[in-house]
Amino acid sequence: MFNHLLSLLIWLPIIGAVPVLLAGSGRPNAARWLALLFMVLTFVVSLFLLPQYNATAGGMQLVESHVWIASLGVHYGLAVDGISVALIVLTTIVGILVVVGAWEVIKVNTHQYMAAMLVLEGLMIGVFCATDALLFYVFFEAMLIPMFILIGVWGGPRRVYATLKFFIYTFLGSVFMLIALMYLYERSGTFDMHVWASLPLTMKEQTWLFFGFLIAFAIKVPMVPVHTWLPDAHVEAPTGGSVVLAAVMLKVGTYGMLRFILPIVPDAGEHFTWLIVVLSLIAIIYIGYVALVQEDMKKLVAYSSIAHMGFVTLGIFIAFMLIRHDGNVDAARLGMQGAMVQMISHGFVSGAMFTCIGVMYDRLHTRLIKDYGGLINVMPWFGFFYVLFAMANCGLPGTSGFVGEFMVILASFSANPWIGLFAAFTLIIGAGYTLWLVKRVLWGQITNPHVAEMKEINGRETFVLAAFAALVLFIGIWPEPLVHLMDSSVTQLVQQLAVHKI
Amino acid sequence: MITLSHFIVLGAILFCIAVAGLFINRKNVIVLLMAIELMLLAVNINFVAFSRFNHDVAGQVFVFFILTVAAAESAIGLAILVLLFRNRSTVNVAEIDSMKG
Amino acid sequence: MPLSTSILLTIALAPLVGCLLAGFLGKQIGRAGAHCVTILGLLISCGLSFYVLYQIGFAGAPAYNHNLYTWFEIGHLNASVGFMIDRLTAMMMVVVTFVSLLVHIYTIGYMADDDGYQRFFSYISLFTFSMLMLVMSNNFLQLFFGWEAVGLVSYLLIGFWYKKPTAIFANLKAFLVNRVGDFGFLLGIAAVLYFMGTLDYATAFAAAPTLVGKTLAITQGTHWDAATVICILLFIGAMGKSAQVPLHVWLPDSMEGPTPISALIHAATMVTAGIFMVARMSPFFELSTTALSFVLVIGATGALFTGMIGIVQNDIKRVIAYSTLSQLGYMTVALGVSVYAGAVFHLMTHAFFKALLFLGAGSVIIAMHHEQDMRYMGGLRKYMPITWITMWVGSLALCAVPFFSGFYSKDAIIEAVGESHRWGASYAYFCVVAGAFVTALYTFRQMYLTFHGKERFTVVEHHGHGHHDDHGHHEPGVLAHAPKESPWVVTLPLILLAIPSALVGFFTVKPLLFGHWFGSAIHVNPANDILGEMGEHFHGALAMALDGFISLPFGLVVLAFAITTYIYLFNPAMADKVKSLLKPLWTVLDRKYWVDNVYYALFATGSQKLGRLFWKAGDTAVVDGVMVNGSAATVRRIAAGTRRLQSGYLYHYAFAMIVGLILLLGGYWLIGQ
Amino acid sequence: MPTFNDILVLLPEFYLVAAACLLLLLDAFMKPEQRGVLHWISIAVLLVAIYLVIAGQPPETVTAFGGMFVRDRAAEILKVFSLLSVVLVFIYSRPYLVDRKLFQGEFYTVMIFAVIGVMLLVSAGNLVMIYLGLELLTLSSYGLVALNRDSPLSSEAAMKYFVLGALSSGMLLYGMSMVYGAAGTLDLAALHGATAHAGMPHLMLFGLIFMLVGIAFKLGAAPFHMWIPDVYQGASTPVTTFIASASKLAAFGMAYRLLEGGMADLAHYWQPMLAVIAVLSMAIGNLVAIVQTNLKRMLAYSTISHMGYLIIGLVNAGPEGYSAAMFYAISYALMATAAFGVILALARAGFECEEIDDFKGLNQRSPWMAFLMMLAMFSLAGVPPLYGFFAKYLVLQAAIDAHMLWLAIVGVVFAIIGLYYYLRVVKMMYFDKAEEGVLTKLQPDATLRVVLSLNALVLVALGIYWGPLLGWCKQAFVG
Repeated sequence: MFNHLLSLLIWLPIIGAVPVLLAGSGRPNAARWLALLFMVLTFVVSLFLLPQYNATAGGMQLVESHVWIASLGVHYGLAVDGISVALIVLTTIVGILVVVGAWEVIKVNTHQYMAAMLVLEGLMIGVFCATDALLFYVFFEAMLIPMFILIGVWGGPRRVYATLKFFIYTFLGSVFMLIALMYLYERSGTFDMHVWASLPLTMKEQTWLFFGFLIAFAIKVPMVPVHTWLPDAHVEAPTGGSVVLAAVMLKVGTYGMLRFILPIVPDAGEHFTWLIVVLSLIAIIYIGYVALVQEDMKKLVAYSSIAHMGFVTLGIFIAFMLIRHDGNVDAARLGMQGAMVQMISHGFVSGAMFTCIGVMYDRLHTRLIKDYGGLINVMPWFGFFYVLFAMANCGLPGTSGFVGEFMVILASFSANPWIGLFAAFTLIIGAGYTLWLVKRVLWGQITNPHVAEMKEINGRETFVLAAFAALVLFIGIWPEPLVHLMDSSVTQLVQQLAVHKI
Repeated sequence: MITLSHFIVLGAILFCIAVAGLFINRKNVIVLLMAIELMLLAVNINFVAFSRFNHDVAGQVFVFFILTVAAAESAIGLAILVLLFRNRSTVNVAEIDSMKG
Repeated sequence: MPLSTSILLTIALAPLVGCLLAGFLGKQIGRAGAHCVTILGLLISCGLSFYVLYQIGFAGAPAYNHNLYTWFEIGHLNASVGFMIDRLTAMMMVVVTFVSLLVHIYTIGYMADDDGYQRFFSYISLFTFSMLMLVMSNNFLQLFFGWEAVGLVSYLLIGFWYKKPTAIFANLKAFLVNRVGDFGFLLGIAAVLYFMGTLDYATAFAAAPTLVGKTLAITQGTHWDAATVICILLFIGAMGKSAQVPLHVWLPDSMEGPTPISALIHAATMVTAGIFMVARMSPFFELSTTALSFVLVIGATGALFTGMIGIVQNDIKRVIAYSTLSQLGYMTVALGVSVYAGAVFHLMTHAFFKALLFLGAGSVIIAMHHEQDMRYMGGLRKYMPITWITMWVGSLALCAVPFFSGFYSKDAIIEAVGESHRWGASYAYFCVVAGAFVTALYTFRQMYLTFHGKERFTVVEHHGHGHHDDHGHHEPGVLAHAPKESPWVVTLPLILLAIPSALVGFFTVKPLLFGHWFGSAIHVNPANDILGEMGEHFHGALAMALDGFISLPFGLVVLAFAITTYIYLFNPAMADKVKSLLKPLWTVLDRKYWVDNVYYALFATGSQKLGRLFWKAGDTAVVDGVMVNGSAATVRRIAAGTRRLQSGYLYHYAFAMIVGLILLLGGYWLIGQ
Repeated sequence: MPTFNDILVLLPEFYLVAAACLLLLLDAFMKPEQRGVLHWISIAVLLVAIYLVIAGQPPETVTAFGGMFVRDRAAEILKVFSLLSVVLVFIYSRPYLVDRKLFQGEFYTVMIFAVIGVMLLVSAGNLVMIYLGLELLTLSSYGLVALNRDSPLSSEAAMKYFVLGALSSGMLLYGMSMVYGAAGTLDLAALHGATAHAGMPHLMLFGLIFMLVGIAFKLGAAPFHMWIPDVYQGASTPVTTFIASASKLAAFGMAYRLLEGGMADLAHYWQPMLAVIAVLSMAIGNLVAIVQTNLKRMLAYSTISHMGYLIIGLVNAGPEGYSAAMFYAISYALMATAAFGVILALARAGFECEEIDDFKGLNQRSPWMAFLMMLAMFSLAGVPPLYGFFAKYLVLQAAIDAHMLWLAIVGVVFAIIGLYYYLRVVKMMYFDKAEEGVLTKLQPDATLRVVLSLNALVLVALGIYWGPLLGWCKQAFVG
């Protein structure tokens, strides 16, 4: 089993989707339980990764490689490093919580919803395992289909606009990556990303490739100014869709940067670090301001996701500055590690925030902030979780939201105090939009009579929120296991940055 | 002295007339069928001329095939024309535009 | 005997356990259960803290500095959670746990009728835990954790009565203003890491001298002294937490929270975290006189000008709140002249007497059925004698009347400022001396308005059943029952706080200020050692008090006493006359120098406007409108145009083919060229 | 002299001609209610033909009748898939034809004649054969388009197809005549050697251009695409399916024979021309498809754009490119049969199910059909892991291989625009509610459902594992 652990992880949920679909629309409960079963199985299998993966040794492990398309030299190549393992476990955890979260909420075509979730999960895991660029691309793109369906079928009133925007936007980015992949294939005759990492490329080539990759991943992350699909997609998506989108799918973008931009075009990366840094800072500050004035809770959290992902991109690229200009390896590792932790943490925090909004939406069927107020009066336990996640969202120490931001700010300051200064601005603006939201939703007198009728969260919802809370607190209080898991991989990435390819 | 060029020019002129007939004619579909025949004849002249000047008989054989196919083509064309007239009660090219865009 | 880790862990975690039990099992264990578990936790914590103080301070145990566990480890950077217990910490631990314990007990009475009883206990225990983590930390990371955690609890507690619009406004404001400070603080930590490569106190302090001469490139050609940058950034954090001008605006508003937490958090402990932190960082601050001057000026400004606002306040808690701002200014001034021990000393005495004043005010508020406006009080001394007496003790300590604890700490600060030659010291000296007068003015005014003079309230029996938490809904000045002395759970803490408020200064001034009791915990450059100079003519606490009677500050206190006594006891109409006479000044003070208004317009409204501009102009108009939907619309327009080529006419189709042919022929011709 | 061997080489074709004639006879003697038998016999005939093609495959390229006929790997593959697609067309169209009283013998026989035309065309070794194969195919197609005699749209479409088709054959012939004049031979293999040092290079190139027009017309590439939308819409859906599948394979075969077989040495002339045609096709196809409301018409424009991509493969002018283009042609044939198959499965008497709006809420009515259609749409759009993506991928790779990065970029840009209209169909099926009054019953034909399911699932299967197919395509051209 351990020889094909990764294949199992990818295909188990995808194949699991078949019986779930077969359950049909007439037997929603069967579909739910089956979906849960497969999600839990996948999660259990993913837990085997932790002992199987040797975090101290680092590097790509659990390698699987079979010839896929012989005539092109394309392989079905899978392997994981610490970063992948962390992201895979994040994915499988979120998978379970999403299924539980959707339990009674999705009433129409439950089987299709659950099946789409399972397929999506398998594809996302695939992205995190692929070592062959074409395979990566296939998973990367294929993810769009189930997500398109999820948002479109179970989404809100403007779902058509949102889904088309989401799909076309993302597709737009990825096709340019495809061109870049093809170019690299022409140059190297292989799709093996490992080989590409040592492929010498001229600056001109690197620049073009850099932008090819950047546009794909920047849209996925999303970075300013190609971020506008995200708020729309989130607003219209069903809760589960939003959770997966925010928790895992966005990470695919930054993960792609790690796997493609960093090792393959490091010199262009260095040259354009300023661009990414500026865009990241714009994401942190500009988007923070935009989030502040949102009237729709989901939009607000969506914008805050963009801002938080800004930290990830900042952390990744600040490493270039630190390594190439200052030779400050430790700080570079700190920044990179911060970005990684932020990825995982944001997965949990944003997932939890969207779950919270889903809980409210299920009761009141509105996402507008002004319709709420004084929720704590009727839902104190919900309020507890909400405040906890809000605090995590604004990076309170002791929650996971803090760890990554802290590391990235520290590293940024080491690169350039001004970058650190602007990045740290999130402390203020992040708290501003998050807590203002909390104030308007949770605190105060009940003004809307319907709010007074809202029921406290039930056991199922409590389970989901408590699970998120436990993870958020665990990473916040003791990030070392997570950091250790990814440390050697991060170190290798950082070392690769130092290699000039021209 | 009649040279190859003369034949080719003749072929070209006939071809142009045929093509012009196809897109300038806005009246009757029958004229289109005639234009098509003319076009094939232009081609035939080319083939025969080249065959003669290349001392190769294949071109002339081709002409026979073309003539045969042209006959079949005309038959089908006329059949379609009849069908069209039955359905639309017109053979006016300018009125056949129910599908567009 | 060296300290054991388990004791320290118990000290920190006992309140946390109490918090979790009261918080999560509040329904199950009930009200009594909630206060029992939390108080028990605090008792353990407080008792052990005293033990630790004894061990460290008097039994000669070595300072403790160990990591508990690794938070993360990246390369050479090890971020851990651990404890560093030296005399400074030990003293802080005692102050924190002691005041917290008393506040816990007091809460039993104060919150007796509140629905959120268990929740409240849970919060204050959580606060104690957070504060202990802050003071016991041995590294910057954990410091920041505690720093933000106390901010969180403060946020929760200010908004404890979440139905009150003012409360939830105040807690948001408090958190955000604190975040501005934390913003600087975090950058300060980043700077420490950048220059020192470590987050560990001991290592960083040991390496502090290496900072000399290092600079940070701010722009091309501008280089700032590293130590100055670090210190000012760290101090910005302190400005937020310790409510220094101009980040002081949150503290008065925080009075929206229940009174016990005003005493505990917003007077005795949390707000002094900044002072503690600067004292802790003394090895850094000693490297930069620029930073210290900055500290000095900020502190002095706060000491005088925020105190002045207190004079015109009518809310009993707000008077004390402004007084807190002013006293925090004093502490900061002390830091600014390198008298860290003085600052910490004042921190301690202030913790006692200010907690006492707040709790006393709370006692009054209970008696007045949650009426906080002093204009509807008066003559309460006969109803609640214990409160009255203990509050006088606190007031005298606050006014630095000799022999009271506040005298020793405050007088030392004033004297030290007088001695200092640091840039800004003379301004500071003026502020602190004038501040003494102002302090006395608002303190006596408050005492007179509350306890003395005519009763300005009426008692209407059987006035329905006044409910406990509908504050502010009843008619002002009309009470359902006559005020009466509070129960023992309230008065006991008052008494227990009155004792140290009166006495602790007398007994500890010698070791703390002049006896180098803090040892290596506080580092002062020999060149800056004002306390050392002062110590040369220190002849014991008694002599110091006697000298105090003939000092300028005490003279001002007496003057203030005379003025207020005359106005409020003998000629109440005079107050209004003075008010109209000094109308412009009064307006300035009443409006709090318009700082709040400016901030609100600039940051709250301004941010929203900016956000809306970004959203509508940036995201909606440019990105979505022009780039996304615009390109979609363009494509659609082109498509609609192209569609028209497909006219449906055969001859057009044929023509298109001819055009295509000609195009290709033309292309060939081009290639031929 | 022709030998028995020559006949063996042409065995599948001869067999099909004989079978078609027999079918014609059979039909004449058959009662209308026994037509079902004819249907199955036709399918059997084609399956046997497929078997003959595969079983009789010579180990290497052979020619017959003095080089008139070439039987090589490429031809074999194209023939197999053309025959296969006709089988699919037969299976899909039966209920449709029955509903419309078009279930007649001539549909089957004419279709088989058309596919014989395809087979001759893709195996042509001589310009004459090209012309004859092409004419056999197109003349049959004209008839098929007009199959529904009572439909004004069908006859209009047939007329347009006929006139334009004749024009394009005329141009092709005119081009052939010039090439013949310049090179003095009609044999493609001989041409191959003669083009480079032809006596009259201008004449040669003139001929080339006219022939390109013929090729582009057959493919349906812009600006010679005008017939496609009208014919797709006007023809009855089974015929459209045929034109979109087998006919495109034939067009590719013809292009390959003419360009690689005869004109390879002039590649640097026709490459840029084809590139322009490709760009125009992708642009016009993808753009105009966006504003369509009729699904068949939309698919017609989609065909135009797909032919643009296919031409990108041809532009490469090397084995890499030809194999990519062939792979693309096969993928397109399979996707088109799947997409039209769903339309056929949903259509009923009086309901063509060809408006995009007819697909509203299909997921509610028939989730499986919606799913199959979704696969077809995503495959057409080129979203991995479906077959269509890899086809696109290969042609774009071929463009980069030919140092035409710009062409690849243009290709992907138009792929993005194209995505929109495919998504719109998915959106209709999944996101919208069915309109009142839309019939909800499916065609009950089980064979249709099973085969259609297989057809659509093959798009997934070939998406996941397409190595062998690509291998065959490559082998066909590497030689």
